[in-house]
Amino acid sequence: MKFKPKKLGLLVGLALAATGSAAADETTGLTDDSIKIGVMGPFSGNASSYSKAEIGLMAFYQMINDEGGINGRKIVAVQEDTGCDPAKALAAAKKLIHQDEVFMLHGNSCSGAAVAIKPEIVDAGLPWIVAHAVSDTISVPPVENIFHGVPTGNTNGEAMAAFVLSKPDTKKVAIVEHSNDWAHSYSNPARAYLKGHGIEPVAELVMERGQTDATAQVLKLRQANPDFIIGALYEAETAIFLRDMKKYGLDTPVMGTAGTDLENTLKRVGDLDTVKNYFVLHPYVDNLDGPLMKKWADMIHKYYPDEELTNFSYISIGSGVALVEALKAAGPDLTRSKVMAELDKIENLDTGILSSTITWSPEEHRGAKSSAVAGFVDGQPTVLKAWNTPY
Amino acid sequence: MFLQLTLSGVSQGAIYALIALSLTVVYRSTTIVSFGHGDFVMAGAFLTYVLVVAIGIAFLPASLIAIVAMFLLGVAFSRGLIGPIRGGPHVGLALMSISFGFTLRGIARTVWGREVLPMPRVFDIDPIFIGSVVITGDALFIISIVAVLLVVFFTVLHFTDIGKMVQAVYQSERGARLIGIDVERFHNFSWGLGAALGAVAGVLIAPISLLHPDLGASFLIKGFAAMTLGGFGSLAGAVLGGLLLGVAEQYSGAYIDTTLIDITAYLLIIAVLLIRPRGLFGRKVVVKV
Amino acid sequence: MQTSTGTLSKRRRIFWLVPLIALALPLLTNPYTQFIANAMLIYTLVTLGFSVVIGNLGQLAFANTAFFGIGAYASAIASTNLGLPWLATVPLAGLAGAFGGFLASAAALRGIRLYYLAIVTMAFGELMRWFYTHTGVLTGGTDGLPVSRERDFGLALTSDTVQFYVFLIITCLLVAGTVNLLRSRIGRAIIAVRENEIATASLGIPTSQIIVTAFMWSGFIVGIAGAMFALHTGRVFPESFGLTQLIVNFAMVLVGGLGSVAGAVLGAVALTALPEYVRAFPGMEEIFFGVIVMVVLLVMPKGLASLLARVSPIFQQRYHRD
Amino acid sequence: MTSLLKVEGLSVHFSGLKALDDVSFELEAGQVRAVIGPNGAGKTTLFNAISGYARPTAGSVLLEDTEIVHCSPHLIAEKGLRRTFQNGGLFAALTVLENVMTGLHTQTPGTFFDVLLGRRKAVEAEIEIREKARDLLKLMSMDHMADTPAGDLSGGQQRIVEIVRTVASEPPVLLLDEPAVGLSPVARQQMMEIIKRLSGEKGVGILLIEHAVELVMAAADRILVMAAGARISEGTPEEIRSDKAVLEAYLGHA
Repeated sequence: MKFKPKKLGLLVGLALAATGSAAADETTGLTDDSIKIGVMGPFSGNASSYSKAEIGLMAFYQMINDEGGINGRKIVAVQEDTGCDPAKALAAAKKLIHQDEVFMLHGNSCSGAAVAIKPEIVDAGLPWIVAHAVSDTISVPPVENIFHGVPTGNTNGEAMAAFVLSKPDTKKVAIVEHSNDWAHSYSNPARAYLKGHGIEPVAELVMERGQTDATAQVLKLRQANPDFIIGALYEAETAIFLRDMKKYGLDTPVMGTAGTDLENTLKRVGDLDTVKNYFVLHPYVDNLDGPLMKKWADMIHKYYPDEELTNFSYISIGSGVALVEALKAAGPDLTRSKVMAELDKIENLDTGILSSTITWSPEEHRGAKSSAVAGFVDGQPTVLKAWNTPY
Repeated sequence: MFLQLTLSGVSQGAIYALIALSLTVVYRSTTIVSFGHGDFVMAGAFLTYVLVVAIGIAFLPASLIAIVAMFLLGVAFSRGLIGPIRGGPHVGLALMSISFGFTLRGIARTVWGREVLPMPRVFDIDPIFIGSVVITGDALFIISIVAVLLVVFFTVLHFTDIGKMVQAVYQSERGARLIGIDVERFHNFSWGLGAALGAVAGVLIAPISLLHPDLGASFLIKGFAAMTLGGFGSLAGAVLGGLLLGVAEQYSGAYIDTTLIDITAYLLIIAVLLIRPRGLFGRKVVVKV
Repeated sequence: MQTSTGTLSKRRRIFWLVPLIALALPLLTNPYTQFIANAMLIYTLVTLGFSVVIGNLGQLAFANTAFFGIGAYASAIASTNLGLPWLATVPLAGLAGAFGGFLASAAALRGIRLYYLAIVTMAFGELMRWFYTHTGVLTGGTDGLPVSRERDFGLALTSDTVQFYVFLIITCLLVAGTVNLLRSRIGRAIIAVRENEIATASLGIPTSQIIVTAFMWSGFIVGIAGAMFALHTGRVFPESFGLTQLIVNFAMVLVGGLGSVAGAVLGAVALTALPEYVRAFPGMEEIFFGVIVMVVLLVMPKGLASLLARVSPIFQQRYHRD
Repeated sequence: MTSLLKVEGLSVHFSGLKALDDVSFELEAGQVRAVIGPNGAGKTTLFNAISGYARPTAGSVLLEDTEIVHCSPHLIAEKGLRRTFQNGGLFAALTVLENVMTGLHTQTPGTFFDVLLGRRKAVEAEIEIREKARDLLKLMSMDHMADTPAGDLSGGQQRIVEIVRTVASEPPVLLLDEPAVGLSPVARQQMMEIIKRLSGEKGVGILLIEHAVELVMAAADRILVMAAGARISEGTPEEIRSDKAVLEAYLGHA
């Protein structure tokens, strides 16, 4: 070995001295007429259907800009791909923070990726509004600069379980899910809620991504004979599962996540009969094709004419509305601290899109604390508060 | 429950068998395993979808056009990308097919976006009930296609001159060349045929699996498993391996644990290769001294 | 190779210039580019380990991602469950990876070769991923498992720069060790096994032992790369060790140059950098990746290392007419 | 002279086929014994059975009084019995020099860790065998090809390098499987000289399969004639020439 460890040690020391960590700059990413915001999302890879959330958010920014911006500043969004992969997300976060030098971060689907980048963002200290990923560990315990702008896993899981229990005489509940962090972020809080109400699942089954047959799961469910099924499955698997339930004559109601919606599930399955007992978490004020949602749909289509709209498309916009409020309140002499302070002041904000209002405080950074449910009533997708109870 | 599991295992297995069959056609004639085949399957389905939904052609002619187009793509792939590196190591060939598949998948994602699309059904047949046991029209259709293809390939391979040609090339390319076979053209044709069969699989599968850019990837692994179980290069082995895998998945899911469905293929591969390294129907590989 | 051994090894000392120059790299980087540079070091080892098996030994074994994951999880488990400092987990990760290599070699020794081996080792990798996902008590399941970045023997491992120097030392040592191995009788025997296993045995060379050695060394260095990856991302997830990872590693080996040490470095650097350059085109990464790999395979079948081979015969790859 | 190699009743039967049936002979130091017989006579099977590549169903093989019949090929080679291959066994990607160096593998000191850590011991051993391999090539006038990839050599050169590689470790017993096949007359002559030199100067016991009759007659001390897996005759070249059984079974049809 011709390696000289001593020499190396010296150089290590020198280089360390050269790179002290720079303190977070309060006005990084700001000019007199622009705010640079980093938007991370899974634009590539097999979870790329999530990035519809970021597309919706980008459309919202463009609308704000077209309306004149905020205090004379326009939003300059820098999109970065996370591929829903922790290592790639970390690279994206570092790029946005240290190379593009954005003022703040907004967006991020995929809980795993969000959890992985959290330490980096805590260190960097810039504001981050999580606009899609649901894991509670991102914002609990609260960190000064991380805000959750969508209903989190706990809220969702509880909403799902509460809806399930709102059906009279629900005693037996079964769970079908993927083995991934996304599914667990819904199912685990739901399990906890059910347990709190004295209910242990009668069956806990797995249907992995890419499976095109649910016979084994459905037949097991038929044996367990549950009153309600909680299904944390992606779009394609949801459709396959529902189709196989129909095929084997199982008409138990199924409670799905916010990862699917009624309209598109119906389209994929093809007939109403198969989905009539399917319910989804629906964090919005109206049906996707209802009048209150139409303006948002039109907004996205104005900037992205070819975009197919799903449940995901709207999920990040609510937190965008909240951000605009905070930026306006922070005034023209913008700093990161001011924005964070203003975000903490947001209380009971009706975003006009999320069914839950947004409230942030220094003690609680999970802003949206409830979620509605949607189901088919008389063949029409309808937002529900509880079993047989319209919103 | 057992009967139903077996039946849906067979239906599911028929899909695996179809993929394994198309992989075997390529392998048998070129001794290359097509690692990008899943994406041929996906591309065939997407092409059909585009023709039906975007252009408005009826399903049957649309799928025929897509299958022919995939045949041509397979030929082009063989000529342009595999041919020049054929003499090289197997790893290079494997990576070439993977990269081509990756590109196809990337194109599908960029052009058709991030949606999970419903695919129009081939024939809208109501599920058939035999006692308490159900089978869907799609499944029946796929099973019959696999049976027909198996018979056709088997006949061609064992009773025609083409079959002799396949055998000659499989055993020694140099020898085949000496007796006047245009090996390059034969390879190109085989890749085309493999891709076209992949497209057939795609057209049949997509109504069941729904249409998304990643639809081929998981089927490819199942196809590999089926091929490995049956023994590389054996047509009947590929089909039987596929059916076995389909049934095994259902049993392990229903009787043991649903988390096992996804890894049944891997467990079977490892078990079979430990017990009988050449697969169920594979010929013994004789190492010559 | 017309020179005598003495001058050749002197000439090879020039290679130490590469890490020496790299020492100054952190002066030019920001935390993002530094992070990518660190990834390059990690993937250098991953690629090198893979290349030893599929290039030098010539076995179509795809267990590399399994070794990588085993190393990463060994490090994270030792860090979380045993409370070991990260540096102490590194040798454990290497040994765990080597054990993975031993298992993979067992398949090869049972006469499972070529595509059978490819598929059985792929199955091995996927089974490991299933294991990470479903044994939550040990592996944290889908929530991932954190790796402590507390001060480690006085090193502030949270800093990308410190990580870089630690990684650089580890990578240099392992690359040097691999070069030593490959240029020795063991390295010759590894290639001999690839070229003609039967004839190799006729020279009194224990071929099984050579195959096991190559696999275990590959597992060892890739396992250590896994520990580095665990520190690098701070948290390990099952999804990081799937088929996509495998394909990317595979491409790194071939783009760099099969069976070439310099190629492993080049392949790792090139394909770690590529996705960062195509960030400007969201969603196009798969196309870029696929097309670039295909072009390299066509135009430079021996990979980027063949460019170096034109400069100096030291870089000659041990392949004949391919 | 004591016998270096003693083969007794060696048989390889599989599923009713007697590929090799009850063959016995002895080989002494410095002796060249040729094995001849028509195709399918079991000559290569005999080689494989002796060198560990085929599993004998009966019989014994004593190498310097040690039973080697159930040893694996590499152990047999390590004990001092080495062979060449009919279809050539060079490592095409390695250079000629490196090929010869692989022949010295078992004689190179240094453990895995010595090599890994680049310890002086391993480095010096490497330099030493490199020199030794170069010297061996020089002896055969092949040193000018030392750095050529073996795959680029002509057929004749490959045969010679293979023999150099096989004898590099100075094994007492050498099995040559058709060393002259495909060689030009000049190369054939050269090959014969090499064989004679090995047996004459180095005292190597050589077992030789060869179809080239003139080479066999010129080089061999004794000849073993086989047909259908069995020995049909044995003796000096002169005896074999006049053996009727041999003429009938072999030479007559050749």
